[in-house]
Amino acid sequence: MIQLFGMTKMLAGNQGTLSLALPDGKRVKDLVSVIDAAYPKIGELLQKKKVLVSVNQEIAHEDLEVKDGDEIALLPPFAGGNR
Amino acid sequence: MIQLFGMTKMLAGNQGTLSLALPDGKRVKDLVSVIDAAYPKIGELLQKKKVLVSVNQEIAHEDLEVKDGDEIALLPPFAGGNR
Amino acid sequence: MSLEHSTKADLPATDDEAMLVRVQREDFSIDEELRRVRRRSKRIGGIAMFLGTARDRSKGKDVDGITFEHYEGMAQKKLREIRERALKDFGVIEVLVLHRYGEIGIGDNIVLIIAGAEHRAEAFRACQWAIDELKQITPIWKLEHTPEGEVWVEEHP
Amino acid sequence: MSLEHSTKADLPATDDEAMLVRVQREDFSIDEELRRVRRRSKRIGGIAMFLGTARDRSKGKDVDGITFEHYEGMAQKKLREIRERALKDFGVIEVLVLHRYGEIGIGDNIVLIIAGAEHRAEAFRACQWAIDELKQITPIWKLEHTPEGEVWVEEHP
Repeated sequence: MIQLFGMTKMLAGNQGTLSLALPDGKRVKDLVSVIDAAYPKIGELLQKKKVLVSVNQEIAHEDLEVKDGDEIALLPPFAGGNR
Repeated sequence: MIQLFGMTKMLAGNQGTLSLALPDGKRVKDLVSVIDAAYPKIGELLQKKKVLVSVNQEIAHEDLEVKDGDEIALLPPFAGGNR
Repeated sequence: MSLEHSTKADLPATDDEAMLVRVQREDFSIDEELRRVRRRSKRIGGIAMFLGTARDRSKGKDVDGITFEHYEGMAQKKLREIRERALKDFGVIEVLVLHRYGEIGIGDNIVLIIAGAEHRAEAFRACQWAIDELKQITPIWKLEHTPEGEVWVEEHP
Repeated sequence: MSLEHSTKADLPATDDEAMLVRVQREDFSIDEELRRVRRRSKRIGGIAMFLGTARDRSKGKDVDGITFEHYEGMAQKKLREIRERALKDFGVIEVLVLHRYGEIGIGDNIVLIIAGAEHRAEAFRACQWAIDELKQITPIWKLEHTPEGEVWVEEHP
């Protein structure tokens, strides 16, 4: 289950979470591909690094391996940020 | 009448004001000489510019002419100052 | 008991410690939050504070109100990190970091940073660093309500 | 009536204006003083504050209490000048400057600066400048009560 915030909720059709199946041993970049296929608008923002992926409450590198039970979220630009 | 504050009050024997006669047309430096004669400890601080003279609530140059009715005070170093 | 900052590491972790970093819906009183910081040490002589409030205009548009959304857990974690780094890196005695979420009316409080130190220079440095850092790293999002509709804002200055 | 800062010069000089610069014996509430600043404009988004309090040590000596003496008239004049220059030079919307005199207990409030601006950078700059300037130019003197006696202090950091 992937938590959504801010604009990504709207782009996912106003849902607060995404349920996407990801085989074991996959990485953040594989997750991005799966999201891209299902929600291309979110996928585009992920590719551009406008939306970041967090794993266990830390912003994750695309090569990080995602494990079962990890807490995953999509983070659009923060209110105060300038990235 | 000259208003005293802080340490200058103690140096004048715990009085809050000095009454010194100063002829008309005199300057701040003449006032300093008169004080120096009567209260040498204050005079020394005035010479060293540790204590400043204010005239009408502004710090005064030694050449400023003092007029009848001017509000005069001796200002020891301020609580927050670093002069 | 003396609560000097030099012995702060030995203090029991009380409710107080959790109260020094919060994300909450409710409004807050600055006097009350100041008390939490000041009671930590009588060595505090300079306290710098930043209070962020909701402006009625943003980038030339009227704003009627704001909704803040946060990532529960991660937001608190980042604010705790900010407090700890401010304490460690800036020589301050105590730091409080507080952010509201939910509906915020124009003029209302949004965010509060309090940094208490012996002297003002450290307090200002820590406070300014903390609010800058908060705006960089804290997963909080802002939906502005304008006469033309609602907009997720990517940054607020 | 809109109290935008762009029209502030047109505001009638109310009691409020005098309340924004004060030298007083009584303690103050930061929440109450903040209200005076905030009510001037809904354009305020960042408020920087400095609160100076009485430390229990000064230059390695214990301090039991402090007495502040001020030059009535000139002290207020200098604080008014500080407020006006901060408003003019730093692009802030409102500034409050408040200093206590008389007996101050350890931990108690001494001085408060509040600077409200659209954005935080200006607010911090104005606030920090104002407290630095206050300590340079305001005729206020500080008598520290220590176990060894009373000392007029030439500077407090």
